[in-house]
Amino acid sequence: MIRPHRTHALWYAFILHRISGVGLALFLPVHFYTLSLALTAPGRLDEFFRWTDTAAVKFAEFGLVFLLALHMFGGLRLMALEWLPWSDRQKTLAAGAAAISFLISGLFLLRAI
Amino acid sequence: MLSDSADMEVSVWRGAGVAGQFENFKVPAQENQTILDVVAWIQQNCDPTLSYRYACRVGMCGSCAMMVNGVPRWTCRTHVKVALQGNRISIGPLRNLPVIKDLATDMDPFFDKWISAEGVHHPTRSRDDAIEQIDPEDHARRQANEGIECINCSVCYAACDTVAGSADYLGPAALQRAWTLFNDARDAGRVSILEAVSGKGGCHNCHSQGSCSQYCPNDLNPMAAIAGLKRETALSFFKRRT
Amino acid sequence: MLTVRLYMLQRITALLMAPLVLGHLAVMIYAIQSGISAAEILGRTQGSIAWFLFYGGFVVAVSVHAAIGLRVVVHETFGLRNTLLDLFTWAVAAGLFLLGGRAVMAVTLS
Amino acid sequence: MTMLPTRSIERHDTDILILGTGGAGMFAALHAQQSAAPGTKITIAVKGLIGKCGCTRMVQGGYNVALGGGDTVERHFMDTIIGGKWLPDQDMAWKLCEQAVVRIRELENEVGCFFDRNADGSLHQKAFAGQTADRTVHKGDLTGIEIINRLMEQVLSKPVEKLQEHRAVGLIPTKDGSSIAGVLFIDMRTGRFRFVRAKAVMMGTGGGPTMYKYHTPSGDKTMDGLAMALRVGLPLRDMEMVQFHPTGLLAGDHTKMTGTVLEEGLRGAGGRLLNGAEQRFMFDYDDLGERATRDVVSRGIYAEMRKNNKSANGGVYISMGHLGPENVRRKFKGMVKRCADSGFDLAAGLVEVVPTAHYFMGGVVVDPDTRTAMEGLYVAGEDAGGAHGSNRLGGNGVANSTVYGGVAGDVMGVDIANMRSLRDPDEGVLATEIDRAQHPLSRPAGNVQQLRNSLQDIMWDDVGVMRTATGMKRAISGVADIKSALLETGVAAENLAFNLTWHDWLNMASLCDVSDVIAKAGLARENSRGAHYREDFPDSGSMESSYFTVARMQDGKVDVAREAVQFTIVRPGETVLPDGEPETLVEAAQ
Ligand SMILES: Cc1cc2nc3c(=O)[nH]c(=O)nc-3n(C[C@H](O)[C@H](O)[C@H](O)COP(=O)(O)OP(=O)(O)OC[C@H]3O[C@@H](n4cnc5c(N)ncnc54)[C@H](O)[C@@H]3O)c2cc1C
Ligand code: HEM
Ligand code: SF4
Ligand code: F3S
Ligand code: FES
Repeated sequence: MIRPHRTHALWYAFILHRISGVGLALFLPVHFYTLSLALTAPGRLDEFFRWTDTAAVKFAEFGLVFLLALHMFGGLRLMALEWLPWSDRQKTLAAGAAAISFLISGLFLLRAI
Repeated sequence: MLSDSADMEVSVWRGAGVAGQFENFKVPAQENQTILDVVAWIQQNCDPTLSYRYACRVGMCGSCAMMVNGVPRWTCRTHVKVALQGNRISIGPLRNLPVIKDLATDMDPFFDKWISAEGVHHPTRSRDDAIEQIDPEDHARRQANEGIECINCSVCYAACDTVAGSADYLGPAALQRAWTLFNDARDAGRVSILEAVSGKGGCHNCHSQGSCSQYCPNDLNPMAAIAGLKRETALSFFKRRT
Repeated sequence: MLTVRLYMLQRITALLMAPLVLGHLAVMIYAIQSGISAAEILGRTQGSIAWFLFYGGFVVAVSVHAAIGLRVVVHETFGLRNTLLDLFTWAVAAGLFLLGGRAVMAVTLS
Repeated sequence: MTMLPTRSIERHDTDILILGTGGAGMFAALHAQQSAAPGTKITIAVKGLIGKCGCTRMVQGGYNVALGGGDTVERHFMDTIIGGKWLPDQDMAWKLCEQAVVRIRELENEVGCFFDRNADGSLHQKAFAGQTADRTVHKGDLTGIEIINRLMEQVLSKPVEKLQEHRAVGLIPTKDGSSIAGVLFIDMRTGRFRFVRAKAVMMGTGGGPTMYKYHTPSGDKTMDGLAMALRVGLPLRDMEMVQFHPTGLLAGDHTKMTGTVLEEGLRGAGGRLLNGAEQRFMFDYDDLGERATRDVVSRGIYAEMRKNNKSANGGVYISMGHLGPENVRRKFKGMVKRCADSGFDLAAGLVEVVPTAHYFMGGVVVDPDTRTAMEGLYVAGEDAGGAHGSNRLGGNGVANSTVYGGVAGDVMGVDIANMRSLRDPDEGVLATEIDRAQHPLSRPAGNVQQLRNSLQDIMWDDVGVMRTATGMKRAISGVADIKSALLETGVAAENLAFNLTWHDWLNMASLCDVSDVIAKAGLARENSRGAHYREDFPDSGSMESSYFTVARMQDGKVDVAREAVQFTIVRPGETVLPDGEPETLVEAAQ
């Protein structure tokens, strides 16, 4: 359960950024491993890509792209917050960052299908 | 609206140090009643050993903050109506500080960090000099004014998860004080302030969770102050290297 | 457990990655339409210094960035500190760099 | 509960011991640090947390200091003397006005306070009622927070030993009673006694008339210092002088918000006071209406209440709405928010108010160097009597505590320079004081709060805004009854750590003792001056033959004597201002 003091937009933005960051950090080694298969066993890489054609995996991939987009725009928001002159519209920006990520990954998914 | 005779169910944290549990009390509801009044009523009428802290009772001293339904608040200025969930309230000691007993916490770590953040004026003049002329509309002065009304109640400190996770983290109030001084034209400590907020527990640990600004009872914005420190330390990071 | 140095490293690498990630996403969206295959990828990337720098840069940045990021998470969640925390950070950075390096070699060198 | 042998309590030594962390305590600590020889150990002990208790923090309006622009120390001094109705100790009042100039520079330049500026960058000053110049330096209407926070940082960052949540329960003299040996404390967090010896002790526990039903001071202030001084036989002066602030918030009996100040500026800006029938009434009492001085308005409100023209909770209303709610909301942001928190709409609606006990002019007799009749004991701030006489001007309170706290620090550092060793306490007195504090622990538990409510009712009704001999005599016997009841009321002793009920009991003991003195001093003054108003003696009496009261306890009995005021600087009817000086420099003055 989310503790009461956490129930506000900026904390959600924080936790999404953290989850996406950690998620990416866990995914990345897998990604690197599969790519390096290109070096050692190209056949298995193709096998892998075929596997990724299935719907479930498509969805998971959409999730990953979403995470990446989310994390990136969230991160850019943070850096803007930290380095640009202060804006009182942090919540709007946080929501905006999530929205853009959603758009991008949505586009990715649509294209993939 | 509360009727005067209805009883509220109030659970209050009891215990010393890390051990403890919630205990339940029935407290008569009144038209005008703050959370602090509820706590005092329990001590005066139900359990004389209940420990808590307050002084000014009007939101000036910052010694009465507690967790009310899981959220940090100044209890002397929180009307029961605002906090009541159904007919229940839970009241606990402020988060992120060691508990002395029941609702009273040891605030020393909070103030130790205040001082470690160089949260103390670094004079440029003495009592023998005239008082400095300061343009109140000057940009830096206005930034300094933003955080100056902090009552060091530690509400922000209790709200921050980074404080919870990182024992060294100076926390929002101390950093906001450092930022205020940094912007004070009369302060000679700009370099030492930036130094102090750049260490292991410094401003760079803040994740902009914003709970500090969300709950500050005086509507201050420590998050913005910390962002200011990050900006200045980043700038001086490059300067020092070039 | 972030000092200004680690903070700057994390922010600079983040800034570096932003365009790289955008680029990568764009290519992927474009590429995915025709269905991905090993040959197709390798055909585009192998032997290209540009792609080597592109992905190589990303690997370097992400190793640093993610290592610092996980360092913070591990410190705040599990209370790891001092030497152990430094060791963890270096291990993550090195692991990502090695794995990533191998992948970049695989796709860009021939 | 068995009585604790004195040798089993914790003992601790220091060189300079300071009680309280208001303006007086903090400045004493800082100045002692500057004046004492290197290596001198300085300890500051306080009932609450450092800087987070006491009234200096609650100062709203500001700090009086003559900084030129036509204003002079002489003018500030004359206002103080006239405001105090010729009762102030003139040397103390002079030093207050003179040193405030240095202290304000110290506060800005060394301590780091930032006070409001004019557009040209100079300090902004305004005028409280009773001042003939724009003199009050301030930081919005939260001046005390700025002063105490900055002082707190200074003290916290210095190598001063800190004893927080240490309640002083007794001043312990030497065997011959002539000098102070140390102070007995309860470490509130553990409930254990601790005796601290020191070469010099400064008491700055801030008085605080919280024995009245309606009062403004912070909850930790319960006259402990004056009660302790009384017990060691020190003379207390002007004890009848309790200042009431006319507009305390009235939010009912069940909340601590009741009694807290709604700022003076509300009336200054044109706020109206309305009685129960929602009619203006202040012009029935004074030509200045709501803008009259604190004592006059307090009496007007009190008279109206006694005529039963009361608001719902038994006070009167303040109304600001006619000034435009938006305007009020902007100008008095903090007050509007505070009222809203307790359910009132100050900007547009009616808020109930009542006169509320605010400041205690009386205190320990000291000289202008803060020395008392007991060697080694110094008293400054609201605990010390003399500087204000019968009435304190708004803005002179915090000036007084910061000026004299600093003086005490300077003087102590020098005075102990040649002292080789600590003094030994009278172990008998120490044992008595321990017994006194432990008294309730051996009685069956009872309800201390009820007694406090009764005491507050008695003092409010009979020794309050308007007094009579009959009323005060009734109060004296009423207070005595409550004291006896208190002695029969116990506190459960199984857990003394942070036991607030025990401290409530000790608070009550102090309040009873001092209430008794207030009523007796009130009886002794058979005229009306400043804050002290006798319905049976409404006349102010001759200024030339002004006297002040001095109360002393001997063998458990309080005696009140009268002493003639020494006009050491200026005599009634005269002035120290140069010829031809205008009466007032305040433009807004009528
Ligand atoms: C609401 C309010 C508004 C005010 N506004 C103004 C204003 O605008 N201008 C002005 O000039 N004055 C104002 N005053 C008056 C002013 O605050 C006081 O005159 C002054 O601050 C007193 O300072 P002090 O150091 O003597 O006492 P305080 O600041 O009250 O400090 C007393 C200290 O002693 C401690 N203490 C008490 N008992 C014990 C004990 N037994 N053992 C150990 N420590 C103890 C307390 O905890 C506290 O730390 C105001 C007062 C109030 C209540
Ligand atoms: C694409 C551009 C990226 C940007 C702009 C970016 C930005 C950021 C920023 C600013 C932070 C600091 C957050 C904080 O202090 O709270 C951060 C943290 C983090 N990043 Fe990234 N990042 C990017 C890519 C990545 C990638 C690819 C990974 C994973 C491999 C990653 C993993 C992490 C982790 C684990 C954290 C720590 C999270 C936390 O502290 O809560 N980031 N990122
Ligand atoms: S910033 Fe706000 S919440 Fe934090 S200590 Fe100051 S007043 Fe309290
Ligand atoms: S809640 Fe904590 S993480 Fe930063 S923005 Fe406030 S200090
Ligand atoms: S009691 Fe002072 S802020 Fe609540």
